[in-house]
Amino acid sequence: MMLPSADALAALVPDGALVALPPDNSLPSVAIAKALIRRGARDLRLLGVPVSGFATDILIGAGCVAEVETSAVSLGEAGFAPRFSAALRDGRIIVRDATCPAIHSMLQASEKGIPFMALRGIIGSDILANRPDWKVIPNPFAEEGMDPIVLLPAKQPDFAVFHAALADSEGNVWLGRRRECATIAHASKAALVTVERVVEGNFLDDERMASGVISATYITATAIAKRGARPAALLDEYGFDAAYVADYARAAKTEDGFRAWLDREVFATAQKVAAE
Amino acid sequence: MMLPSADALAALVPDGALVALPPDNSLPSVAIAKALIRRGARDLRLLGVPVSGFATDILIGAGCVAEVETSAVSLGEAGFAPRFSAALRDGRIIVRDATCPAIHSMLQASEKGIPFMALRGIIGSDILANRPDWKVIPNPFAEEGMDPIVLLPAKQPDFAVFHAALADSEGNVWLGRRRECATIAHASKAALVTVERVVEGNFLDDERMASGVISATYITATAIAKRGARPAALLDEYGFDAAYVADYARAAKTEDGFRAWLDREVFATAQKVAAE
Amino acid sequence: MSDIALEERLAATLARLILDPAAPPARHIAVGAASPIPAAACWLVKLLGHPVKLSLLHKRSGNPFTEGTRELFDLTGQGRIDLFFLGGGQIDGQANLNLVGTGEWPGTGVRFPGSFGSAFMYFMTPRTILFREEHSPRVLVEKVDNISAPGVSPPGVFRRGTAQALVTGKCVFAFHPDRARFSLSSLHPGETVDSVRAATGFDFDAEGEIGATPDPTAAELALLRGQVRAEMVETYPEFCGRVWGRAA
Amino acid sequence: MSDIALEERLAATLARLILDPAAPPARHIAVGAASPIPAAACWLVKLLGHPVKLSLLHKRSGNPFTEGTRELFDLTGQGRIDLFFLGGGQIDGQANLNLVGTGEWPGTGVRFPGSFGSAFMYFMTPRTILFREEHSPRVLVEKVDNISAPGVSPPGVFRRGTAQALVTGKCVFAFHPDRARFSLSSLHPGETVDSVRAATGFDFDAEGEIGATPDPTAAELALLRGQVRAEMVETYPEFCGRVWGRAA
Repeated sequence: MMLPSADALAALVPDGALVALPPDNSLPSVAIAKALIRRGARDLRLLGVPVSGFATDILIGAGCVAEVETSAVSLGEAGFAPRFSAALRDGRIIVRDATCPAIHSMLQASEKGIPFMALRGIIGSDILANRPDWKVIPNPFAEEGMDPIVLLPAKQPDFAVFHAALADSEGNVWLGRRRECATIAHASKAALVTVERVVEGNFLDDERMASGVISATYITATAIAKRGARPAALLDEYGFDAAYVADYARAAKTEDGFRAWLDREVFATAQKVAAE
Repeated sequence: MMLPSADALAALVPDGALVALPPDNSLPSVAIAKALIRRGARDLRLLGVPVSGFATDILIGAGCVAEVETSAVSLGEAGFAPRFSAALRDGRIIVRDATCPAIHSMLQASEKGIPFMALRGIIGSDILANRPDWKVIPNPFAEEGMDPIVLLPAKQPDFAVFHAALADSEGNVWLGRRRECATIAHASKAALVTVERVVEGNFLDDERMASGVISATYITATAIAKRGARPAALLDEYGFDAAYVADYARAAKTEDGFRAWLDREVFATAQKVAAE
Repeated sequence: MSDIALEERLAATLARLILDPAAPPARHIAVGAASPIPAAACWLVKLLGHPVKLSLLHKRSGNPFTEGTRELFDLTGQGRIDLFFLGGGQIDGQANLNLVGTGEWPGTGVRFPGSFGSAFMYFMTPRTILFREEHSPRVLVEKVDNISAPGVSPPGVFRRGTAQALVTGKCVFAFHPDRARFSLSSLHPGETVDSVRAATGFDFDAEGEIGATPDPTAAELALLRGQVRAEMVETYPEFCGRVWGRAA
Repeated sequence: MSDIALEERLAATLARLILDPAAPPARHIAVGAASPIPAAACWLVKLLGHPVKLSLLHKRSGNPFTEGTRELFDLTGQGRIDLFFLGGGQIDGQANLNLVGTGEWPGTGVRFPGSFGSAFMYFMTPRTILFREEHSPRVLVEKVDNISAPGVSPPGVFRRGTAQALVTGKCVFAFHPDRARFSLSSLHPGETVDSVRAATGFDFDAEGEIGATPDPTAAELALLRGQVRAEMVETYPEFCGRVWGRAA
């Protein structure tokens, strides 16, 4: 389903939904994050796959988020995520820490329709101590009572939200090597995807394109959002906008600074578009 | 490592090795199978991923195989696999039946470095009854004692053997959408790959190619074998050669017919090449 | 309009089962290799205008899967495949399927190709339509020699569905998982309850008057011979040639 | 040759640890985000002519992974990654790492970004080199407030390796998993055992004469300032500018 804008996609996400987001190095749809802020989404539960970045910080700052499950929240070179840190300090969000491969495995379990997947490591960490939903069992293939191993339950997000380079006439989207977004889409009940542009044809008919495609089977709705990943990079199309993130990091140190940033970068943009 | 021929690749496979092969619809290296016959390989254990076809039948017929683990052995439209059926009837091979997603899961467990992966279904089948290496446990995330589920042990082949369209200067291979070969390569100790041709450059620098690449990290050795998948199809490069398989199916109905076919299609070809 | 070919009747019969309003919806159907009649049924449903997504596993161009064959099983695990077709070298009265072989495991009598994904698909698809054109005591047996995939499972075993029906060259059976038995639904032309009993190795229910399997409608036949054939000829050239002739 | 920058000394020190003949071989090394000094050390090893494969996770062009970030963890699970680098907001005397935060879980004092893959990588890599330039009682603590990844594991817990060493701005420690303690290996210029003790929150062993951390050789410095810099400038422009200046 092709919709007219990222805002139309954001309108499909009810308050309280579990929304999976890739981080700044893997095609986040910052366009949808901004649209969720404009629509005043509340009580979202965000899943960072496997970590969280810019989009998560602005959603938290705007009061859209009740809970974050992730392996880290960071603005990369621009430092700690200021609105995440403030919300955690003030007790306004629940943070459920994981470790990167655990998040991948919980989604892969959902992708495969199995109730759990095992993962090595983790034992003896406080991550495990604070995850009552994770279990340790003796490896059934080892000798009796030996070899404890962590089992992670399948996690099925309500929405996969990401940005791709292209969509085709059939509703397939293409995002090249960033195939972890495919796993998110496979694992989720619905997938909302912004793209730079729509092209004629069917990517699946082209062997050069097919391997980088997420087929329309998994894609609930798509909208064009030019530079929809910005400030994150998009493959070889545009680079990471370090200056934009650094400017954000400075502004979002304070609540007032963040509000001013939101007015300028999230709300004013939409008004400008609406006025055109 | 670039080697001069499929025969040079086959020379790397010791007798008794566990060799994983994709089926006729997913880029088998029939060139390497023929080379294994020429080198007189013995006691190979073949894993069909997830089923077995032409290459498996000729290897069995030539006496190279001690054991086959697979979810089916078939020549597709050309019917049952004649040399497989004869060897099974005569008790010359051990057949370990599985079901398609179980083979994928055992390889994915190896790919992820976990000792097992769960799979739904299978319970109540004689496949399970004949697989003492598969276990049924109560799902630890369900209520006590409820919800039995099958656990499959990780399987690590000694060799992944398949055919790809292209290799590049860096040793990466490209095979488009047939990504199950990537899982075989990831799961295996070594990967031997025939390709149609080698091109300059690095596929990983090209977003259009990267998603269909198996990186050199996983590729032990590569050789050019023109039409190395034949009679199987290769992506959009050449189609399935139904006449060749039908001719084989007729010839291989008898041991004598098969021997004559081998002389003509496996041994004579090499002599011709050597004489050139 | 020429005579109705058995293949056409079977395709139209499968199409009606796919559209059965009493069954869970079939929004996404997968069709395995070497299944031209089920594939024709699916195309017929689609070309009749019903909104259905088809994943035809051996369609060479436009193969929908980018994770290889694994993706079909993952899709099914996710609950995205609503309907699948299965057959079997032997099918018994409890809808157990044997795709492995006769005699001792692993098929020391007649070896069939193998189980493929049946031991998973039969559990994880809300609906399975069993299809086997050969209707004989050799195929439809009292008890399969080896179970590739069981027709019913004990309580507590996760299972989304089982057989909806069994379609053969002679009749249509409905399957009743509550009592693990087939009942005769309809007879193809020329068959009677007795002729079916004589050709069937398992016992089945046949209550009341058993109707005739309806003929394909003129519209269905036109679609089968026109657009369906056109869609299928690339994947199943031999089948299309045999049933509908070489000419377009 | 100008003065040796601390970053250059640290890179050369890490390179020597990578090449330690007593440690398991480092054929394939992965380097995480925001780790320019470990990355420089790896390039130095490679450009010195040692056969090593590098997976630099945040290299934008030629990213080696086609399964996204999952592939690093799968590769490591397969046993194909021999060496990884980890740091931590807190590191304690048993080589436990805290990347989560101080105070109560999940970091109610100072919150750090989070554990990333440390709780997996630290177990599954045969060798980990711990690196943290800041050497202070705030970072090197007696006991971490929260354990992102433990330095040692009880017998029976599957673990391929743990810390080989901890490199800081003041010294090099070796880690001894058998007794879960660090020992002082070498002192950077200007440091003494006492100055290191004063700056370290955990107790450590310091037996016999502790040598000086060797200076980078002239060949190493030339490589760092030339080819290493050239390889790194795309991924770490700010770091390269700061340490080696903007000009080529």
